[in-house]
Amino acid sequence: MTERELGLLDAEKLREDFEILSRTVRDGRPLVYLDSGATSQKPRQVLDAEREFYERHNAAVHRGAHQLAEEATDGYEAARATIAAFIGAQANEVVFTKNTTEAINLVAYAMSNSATAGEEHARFRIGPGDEVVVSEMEHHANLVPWQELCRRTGATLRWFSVTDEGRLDLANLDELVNERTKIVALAHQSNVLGTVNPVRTVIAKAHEFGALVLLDAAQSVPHMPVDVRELGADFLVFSGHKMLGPNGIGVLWGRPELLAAMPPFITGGSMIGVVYIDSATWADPPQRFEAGVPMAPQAVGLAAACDYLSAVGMENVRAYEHALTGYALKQVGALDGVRIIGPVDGEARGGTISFVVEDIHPHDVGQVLDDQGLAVRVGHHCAWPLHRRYNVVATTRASLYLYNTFADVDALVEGIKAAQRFFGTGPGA
Amino acid sequence: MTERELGLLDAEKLREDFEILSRTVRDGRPLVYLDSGATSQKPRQVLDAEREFYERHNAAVHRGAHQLAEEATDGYEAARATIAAFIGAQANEVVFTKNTTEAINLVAYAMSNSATAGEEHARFRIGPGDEVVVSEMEHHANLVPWQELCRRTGATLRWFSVTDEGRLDLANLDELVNERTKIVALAHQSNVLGTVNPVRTVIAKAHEFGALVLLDAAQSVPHMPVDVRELGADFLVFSGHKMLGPNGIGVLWGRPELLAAMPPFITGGSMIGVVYIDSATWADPPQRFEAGVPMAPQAVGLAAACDYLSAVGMENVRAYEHALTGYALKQVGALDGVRIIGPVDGEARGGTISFVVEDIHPHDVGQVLDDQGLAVRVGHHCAWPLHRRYNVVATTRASLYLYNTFADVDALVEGIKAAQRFFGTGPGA
Amino acid sequence: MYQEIILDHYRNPHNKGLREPHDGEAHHINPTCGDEVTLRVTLTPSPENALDGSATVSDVSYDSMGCSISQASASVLTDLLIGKTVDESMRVLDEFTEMMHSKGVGEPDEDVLEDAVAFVGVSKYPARIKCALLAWMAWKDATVQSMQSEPRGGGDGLEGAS
Amino acid sequence: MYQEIILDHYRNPHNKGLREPHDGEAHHINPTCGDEVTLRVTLTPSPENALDGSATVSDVSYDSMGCSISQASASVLTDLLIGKTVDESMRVLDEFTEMMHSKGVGEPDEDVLEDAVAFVGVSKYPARIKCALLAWMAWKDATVQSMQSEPRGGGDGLEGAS
Ligand SMILES: Cc1ncc(COP(=O)(O)O)c(C=O)c1O
Ligand SMILES: Cc1ncc(COP(=O)(O)O)c(C=O)c1O
Repeated sequence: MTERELGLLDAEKLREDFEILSRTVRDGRPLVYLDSGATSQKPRQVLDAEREFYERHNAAVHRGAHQLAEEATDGYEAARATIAAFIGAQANEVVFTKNTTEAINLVAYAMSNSATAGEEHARFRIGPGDEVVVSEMEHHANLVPWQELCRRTGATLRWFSVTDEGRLDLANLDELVNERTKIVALAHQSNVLGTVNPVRTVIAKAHEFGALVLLDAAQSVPHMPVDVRELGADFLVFSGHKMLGPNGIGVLWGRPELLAAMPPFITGGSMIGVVYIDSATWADPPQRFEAGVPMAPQAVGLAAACDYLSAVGMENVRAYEHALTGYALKQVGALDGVRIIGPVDGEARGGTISFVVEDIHPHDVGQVLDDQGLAVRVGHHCAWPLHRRYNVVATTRASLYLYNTFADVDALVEGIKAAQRFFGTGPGA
Repeated sequence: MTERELGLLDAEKLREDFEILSRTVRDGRPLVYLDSGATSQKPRQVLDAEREFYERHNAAVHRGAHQLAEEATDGYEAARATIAAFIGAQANEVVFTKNTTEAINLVAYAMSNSATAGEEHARFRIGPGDEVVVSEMEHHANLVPWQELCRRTGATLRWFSVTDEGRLDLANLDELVNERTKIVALAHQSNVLGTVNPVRTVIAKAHEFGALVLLDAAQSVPHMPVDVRELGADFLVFSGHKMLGPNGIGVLWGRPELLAAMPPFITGGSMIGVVYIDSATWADPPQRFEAGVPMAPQAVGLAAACDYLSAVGMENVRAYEHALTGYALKQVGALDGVRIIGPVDGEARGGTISFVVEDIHPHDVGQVLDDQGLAVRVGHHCAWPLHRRYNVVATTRASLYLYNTFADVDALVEGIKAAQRFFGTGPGA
Repeated sequence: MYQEIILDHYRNPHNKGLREPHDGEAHHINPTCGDEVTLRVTLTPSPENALDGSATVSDVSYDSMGCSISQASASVLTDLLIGKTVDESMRVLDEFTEMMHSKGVGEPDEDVLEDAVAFVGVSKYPARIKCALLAWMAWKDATVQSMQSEPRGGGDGLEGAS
Repeated sequence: MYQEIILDHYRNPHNKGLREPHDGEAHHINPTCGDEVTLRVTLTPSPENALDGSATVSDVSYDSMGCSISQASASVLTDLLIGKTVDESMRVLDEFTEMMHSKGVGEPDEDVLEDAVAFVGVSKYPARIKCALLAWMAWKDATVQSMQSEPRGGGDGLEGAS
């Protein structure tokens, strides 16, 4: 089977836009990039957009009255509108951060800051007796900030388990989400298991109790159509660099009435109303959360990435990756001595495939793959508690994106076999 | 006089590296960019370095074991070493942030976070009865975070005044800095007045009482040689985008023993020691303060900017700007109806010249200048309390950099005269 | 963008200086430059003694600090709205706001905007739009406030505005 | 990088399994991959009964979980250091650390490092350097700890190591 048969997306053609994909590694091996879950590669169109901003329109946005400043501001705000539209949101609901991690911290700190902020921010207060709910499959970025919020405020952290099959365990949903719950922070798609979580169910339950829901969409927005109105969450966060965009930019989407009620996180220039030497008032969102000269060129680059993805069509991206993932699950899953950590069927899961190879440490698997030009990730993938849950120290992870091909999957399978041969394990050993 | 006579720096030649400086604005007027205090332009060398990273070495740093990840990590850490050397520091003392604003917030939040962090962070605790000292000339980025720290902890904010001449008023130094002082946060160079502050005097006094000193070097590091060991401060912060570097990257330098004793600010991946579902430990600095996939391409770009500035020579940059500023102070200062806000002599001041034109609002001055291709900034420049101090709502600010010429200053003078003619004020009106 | 009409209003502003009595007052600041306006509105209830859209904007006065655009815009506002009903005034406001966001394209309705069409050029300068709108936003707030106030009784308003 | 010596030690590790008695123990984790080592050191005081650099590393034992490189490196470490004085061992540690940061350039001192020279290839893979150093860093901590412990009296150490 080749991707052509799908008739949806021509990966070979798209690859031409990614200069880096034609390079070689380790003594002339063609690069097979299977680490898009960590960070994606960027097409020429994105790099060009960013450079064009620097070479033609560069100025500090929202701060000048000259032509360059106007053009820069226009570019920045047009980018916000494009990115908002990409997730079905309004421009004023989109806050730029440096990455997903900052976006999550922003919400967590807004909650602790509300303790000393005015009454108008009372909605976000949290303290002893209140609960924050996460899951065992969270990336550290969606776990540690909530641990720290609990530490600062005296609130209690609780968590969903995951099943042996790699699914969110909703068995104790009714017990976990209750009248004490202030916020539920949950991965939309796991960066290890690939699992796409049944977030609507959790959101509905949380909203019964007036609890907020934040979705960590770092691994979903790049790979499937996401519409914030349809999902019904309160906050949604993602990073530019995982979706063909530049590094150094991330997004916090929030319901406008919630953003309006949130005290600021990082303070400084451009986020203020009036400033006196001993006190200040705040601008409206999104400015309230964007202190300092922002990453305007990166915003423009991310908007170009959204345009690129929209031109391909997010439905096509999803369908193509679904086919590719199904193929990979079958091929990798069929290998003797290989155990996939995560759902082995392609339903409600994305193209992230983590696995262990019997008797070979992931570092060693990764090394042998690297020697053959395959770039995978090894380790706990910033999800240490999840690995503990499956009694593994580390896994090897291959993560697919729209520029990967069925041939890449074949190369992965060959690579794993080579590792088994090298270490004298697996079939035939 | 032309810059050639200085024999130090050939601005005309340097300008060729800045594509944007050859563009025109407003119906074909050549751009005269006098807004580098807001953000600088970027030379080709910086943009090329960033692009080369994306096209050849892009991967998530510190997270992969494949060749691209190694190259990306090497590039990122080599950039850290270059940037550290640029300010006379060691690599492990340099933390990357998204901008100056985040760097200041990092220190301010570390102080409030230490309340609930372990005993090993006790050095940073602050509360009622303790004092934080700033000055009236601070940028909002170095004022509002400290107001908020005081709000969160119950500490008291105090501030230095400025003199009518635009200098830091040290008259009450002994009273302001005392045994209650926990930290002094001070601009190294004012972004409005241009004043370079006598930071050594303040540092010496603060250290008598064991108080920390943070220098806001956003306006000094781009324009003069800065050596953190010579200055003797505890923390120093600056932004890449004001020193020919990319947007989206800033630096916190800190004494290593202080960084080691600081609890984290933004938490998430890559900044951890061990993570359990309900608790975590921290990595050593600088990683402790760099949660999430970092802005590696921007770090590489900023290192290229440092290399560019080092090749020109920071002493040359300072000397050239000093000559240019002297010329501008004389020419602008000589205009009837124009009042410079800030030192009128060139000693201990940089090339930032803020002024008011009698009976013409800065917005209108800026507009007339813009019509002639001159990009200046109008408003309070994120220093509202300072403007109040001088009884002005706003000023017009021209800020110079190494690519500005004496002809640019002449154009500014002509532009101001044109505004006066247009609004029928000033000489001859 | 500096149309002669704008410069005229800037040099000789109309209705500047706060006046009594008033039903509503609003103070607006432009955070990017610090410009300020304090604006007062006096309404005269309709014949049915209602303080609704049919009431008359019998007086607008203001005090302000700012650039030529913000000053002239406040002055033109008072000329345009004094004497109109609240409903008519809101229509002018909508038209003015729309023009300011037009980026200089489209034809502003001169019948509605009268002298205010001079500001169409400002809409091409995004950083100045806030200047032009400052007084208008304050007027809107002050008027909404006035409509929620106790009617001071027919006629008062007009007397106060004299 | 997978030299035959490394694979041999990986497949048949020496001195693996924690032993008693011990003077110092250290537990190290590699935060990027979760690999762990627990390592114990036993010292025999010098003839002058001093627990200083002249003491002998009479036993090293460990338990670990990790990749081939970290396993083999722990095994090689025990072969090399057991029987050397603390001073000599520290010299081996320094030499090994230097080699690991050499990026594969320079000649490691085979007289000092013996079998451990096989790890020179690992130094070309920055992500694996931590793996190779994990046991060595743990050994250093455990040894420093041992030197601060109460001498258990001459001979004990060697007996314990048997
Ligand atoms: C003196 C000073 N401090 C802080 C800042 C804030 O820098 P940034 O906006 O890059 O965070 C600036 C510039 O805006 C500045 O001039
Ligand atoms: C599910 C998930 N959440 C959060 C993050 C953190 O994203 P970033 O490092 O860009 O902040 C990642 C990726 O690293 C992720 O995969």
